[in-house]
Amino acid sequence: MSDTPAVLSIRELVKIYDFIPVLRQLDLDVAQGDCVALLGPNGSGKSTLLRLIAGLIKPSSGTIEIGGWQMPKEAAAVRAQIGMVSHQSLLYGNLTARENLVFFARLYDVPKNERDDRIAALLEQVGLTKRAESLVRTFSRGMQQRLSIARALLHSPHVLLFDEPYSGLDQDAAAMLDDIIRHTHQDGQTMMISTHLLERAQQVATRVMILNRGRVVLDKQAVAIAEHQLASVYAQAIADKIPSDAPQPRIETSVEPAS
Amino acid sequence: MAQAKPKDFAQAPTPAPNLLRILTLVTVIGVVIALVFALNIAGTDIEQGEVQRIFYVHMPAFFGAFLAFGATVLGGIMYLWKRDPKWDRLAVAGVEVGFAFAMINLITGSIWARPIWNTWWTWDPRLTSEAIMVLTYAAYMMLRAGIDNMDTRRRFASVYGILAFATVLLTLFIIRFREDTIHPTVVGNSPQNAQGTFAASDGVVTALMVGLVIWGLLVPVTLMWYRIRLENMLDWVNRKKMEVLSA
Amino acid sequence: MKNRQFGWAKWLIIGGMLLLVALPLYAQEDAAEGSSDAEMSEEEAPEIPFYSSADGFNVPVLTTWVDESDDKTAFFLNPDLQARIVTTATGEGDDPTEVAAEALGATITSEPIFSNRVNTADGTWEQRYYDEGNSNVSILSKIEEGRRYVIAFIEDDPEVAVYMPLVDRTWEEDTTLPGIEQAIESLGIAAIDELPEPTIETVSLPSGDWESATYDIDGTTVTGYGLNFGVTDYVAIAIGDADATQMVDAYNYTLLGGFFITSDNTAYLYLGLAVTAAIFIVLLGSIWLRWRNARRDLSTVEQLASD
Amino acid sequence: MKTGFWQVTFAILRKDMLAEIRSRELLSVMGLFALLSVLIFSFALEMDREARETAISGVIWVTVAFASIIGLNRSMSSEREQGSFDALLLAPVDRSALFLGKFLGNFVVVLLVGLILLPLGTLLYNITLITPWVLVILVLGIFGISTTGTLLAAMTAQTRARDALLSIAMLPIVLPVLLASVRATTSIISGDPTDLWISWPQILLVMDVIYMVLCFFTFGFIIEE
Repeated sequence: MSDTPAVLSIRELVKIYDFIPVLRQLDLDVAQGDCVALLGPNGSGKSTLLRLIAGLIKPSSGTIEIGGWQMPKEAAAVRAQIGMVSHQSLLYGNLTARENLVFFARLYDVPKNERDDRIAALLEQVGLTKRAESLVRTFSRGMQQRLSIARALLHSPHVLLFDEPYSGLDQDAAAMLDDIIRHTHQDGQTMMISTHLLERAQQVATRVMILNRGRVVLDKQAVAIAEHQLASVYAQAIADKIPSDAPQPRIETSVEPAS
Repeated sequence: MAQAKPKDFAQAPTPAPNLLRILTLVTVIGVVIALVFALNIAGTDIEQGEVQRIFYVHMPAFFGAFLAFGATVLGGIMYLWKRDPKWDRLAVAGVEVGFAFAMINLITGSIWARPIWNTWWTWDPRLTSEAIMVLTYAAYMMLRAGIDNMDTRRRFASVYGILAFATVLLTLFIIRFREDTIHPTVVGNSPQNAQGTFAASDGVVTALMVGLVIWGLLVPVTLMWYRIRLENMLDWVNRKKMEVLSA
Repeated sequence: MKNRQFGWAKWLIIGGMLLLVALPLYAQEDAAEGSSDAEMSEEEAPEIPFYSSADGFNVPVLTTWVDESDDKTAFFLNPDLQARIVTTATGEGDDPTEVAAEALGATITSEPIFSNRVNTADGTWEQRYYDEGNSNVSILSKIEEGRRYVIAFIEDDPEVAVYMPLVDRTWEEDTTLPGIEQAIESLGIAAIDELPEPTIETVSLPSGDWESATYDIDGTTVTGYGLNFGVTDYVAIAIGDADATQMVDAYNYTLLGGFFITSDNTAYLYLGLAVTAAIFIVLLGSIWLRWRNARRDLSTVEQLASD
Repeated sequence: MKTGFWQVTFAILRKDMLAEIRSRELLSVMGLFALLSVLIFSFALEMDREARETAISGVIWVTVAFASIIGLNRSMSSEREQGSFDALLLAPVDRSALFLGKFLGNFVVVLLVGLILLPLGTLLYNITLITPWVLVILVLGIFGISTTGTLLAAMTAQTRARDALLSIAMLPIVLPVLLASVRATTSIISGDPTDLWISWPQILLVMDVIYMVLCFFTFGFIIEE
């Protein structure tokens, strides 16, 4: 992995939903400038991991540290370091693109004097300058998704999270999105992308991580996987049995009497 | 198969502890004593006749409901604070037991009203607010049933259980808001227009106190204990199911 | 910083809820303090002892009279005043006069000197008045729930004649004088327009504040007592010199102080208890049923797990 | 690190108002409902003046309560539709500031509906409803309805039978507020002396404070996952 210090580090992360462990004792370090592609079948815990990092859900145990701030103790501070793009646009259809961005700039406390410049720059970056004054509900999926990226970048987050960003996009829109993601990454943005699309993942990612049943089953630099091997690596990784010596979640047992 | 028990897992069901067995026995004896006091020892009300004895169940039942719904508030607050599901089990037990007591209160009141007020039901403020109270807790149970995620269900139920107590307080205070009620008061003075007030003589007070301790305290506590055990059992079964499914 | 904030928030919630729970106690104390002096003195009034008949009616016990009641009939007599008051119940079709005569141990042979029906707050009463020479009899009866309830008063003093009629209130004024005059005319003592000017006083009796009017009719003293009771006036007419206030009070105390009928409503009591039991059984049954099903599920799951 | 409390509150209020001015989605639906409701009541209850006087406050408040349920459902589900509520939760803001922002938005809209209702009632029922004290009661009552309403709408929006459940869950809990409001309004429009009804606005004020405190602090528990 990279030598630069970790901007995101996760220790012994466990998330249990209705008695089902979704994430089991996950450890992870993401270095500054990394672009992690998070792969795995449905229910492997990709989405849960991203939502945990974003602070949308609380971990059952374990810690998440971003830019020196700890989750869940300093949740608000951590949230300020995170930008998230999800498969939903997270935008208000009845507002224009600019109004949406102004609203979120207020929420994230972007200084007033920088606000207009930042919004203009971001609209330019995602190619929506011309549509800045149109209502978001008139936008296509692709445009909404691009605006979503602008929204997530508003407050210059340490880490940018993409949760299935390509879902519902056609080829052209996905390629356009890819461009933006690549450019953003080249500007030095640390990011994590969860997706089903292996080729796209390999194109943008510097690091590939495969999750299965709440565990990391593969974690490699993208360059270490030859161009056409990812599919077979992926198939092998999720087919493998969970190693029997894998660490078990260790959580305190509550001591209350049964009745 | 088994993961270690994380904090929100249920406890394996245990046989009833001795304290519960004793409490059950005491409660059963207590119910018999309460009935003897209500039916034999207390004097017959000269004006209302035998039906007045229903009051020794009717009024303590409200206190039982009050206690149980109070437990729901406590359980709700503690669950939101500690996030330990045992508090939520207390809350749900409180609602179910309190609901039963509120129904008893409502129905015995209605049965009493038939010979005394000559009607099964009247839209008296206190009766109306009590009926709304019962409906609120029915809504609580519907809300619980409407949420699949256990954690969400517990959180929402806790918040709603706290809010719902407003209707209990309303029922208690309605006489002060709406003085046109015909419902008699026992503590303090009945409103001028109250119908069916009776003089509390010695036997009446004793029977009432016995009734309050037994119907208003012993019976709800015992029932809630059983209900908590059941909820724990249900959580445990659920956990086992999930473990098998996710194994 | 997130945590600290939720810390004090929780304390605020708990403090608030505690305050809320304490409210009922406060409110009830407040209600007790709020009771006015009048109500307080009313509460301190001695409790009325009641005679309660097996036939479902209740009358206040006349404590200064001799009580010879049995379990079906209330019977009070006063040897000094030579008066008896009886309350009893009988079949709907029985003749009230015969019932009263039997209960009083008197013979009533004459025709009533006056009889009519009066609507009072608690139903329609039939009243009959007899003059049996030395004895003067007032009989009230009403039918309720298939039984005839009879209240009778007899006075055997040859010096006086006392009748206790009820009069429908047809006038607006507060005074009971028109009722007294109407009663005097009805009983055939004198016509209203022939009555002389009365001396009017107010008499305080345990049964209430009565207005008394004393007439001198052809040398005989006739005293009328009247009490305004909403739609009815309670009236007593005493002919002769003796003081009739005690009798007036005793008889009307029986009427006003609480002659009432409590029908047998034991069935409702049992219904209430049955419903209570049913609700508990439903609750316990559902707990038990769910417990049993959970047990069953558990064993199935455990079997699955071990396979 | 956290964004200022009031900045968030007013940002949300501004956003909601802006969206409402754009679409007039809430006001048109709620306003139309209010109009229909008042009309239907006046047709259904053919009344003389005296009966109207006692009925009008009930009609107004029932209409306000149901209109606010419609509005609250709409306002919360619009937050959920595009996952935009997640966007609010992602921001480094106080949960209670989110509540206050959403509450203020709902409050303003329902209050507007109430303000439309007053002249409407005055017109259709021929009773003067526009007096300073009725306005005070309107503000206090709608405040109480909106606090619990916002909280419960956020709650039921996450359940299966959301629309139906909101009315079932909300109506009994706002009943004390409705009761006090109806009584106060009836007293005021029938011209009773002030000391006969002045306790109602006081009771309303106390209930508003209690509801506000409860909802303010429990909202965080409703929206976290």
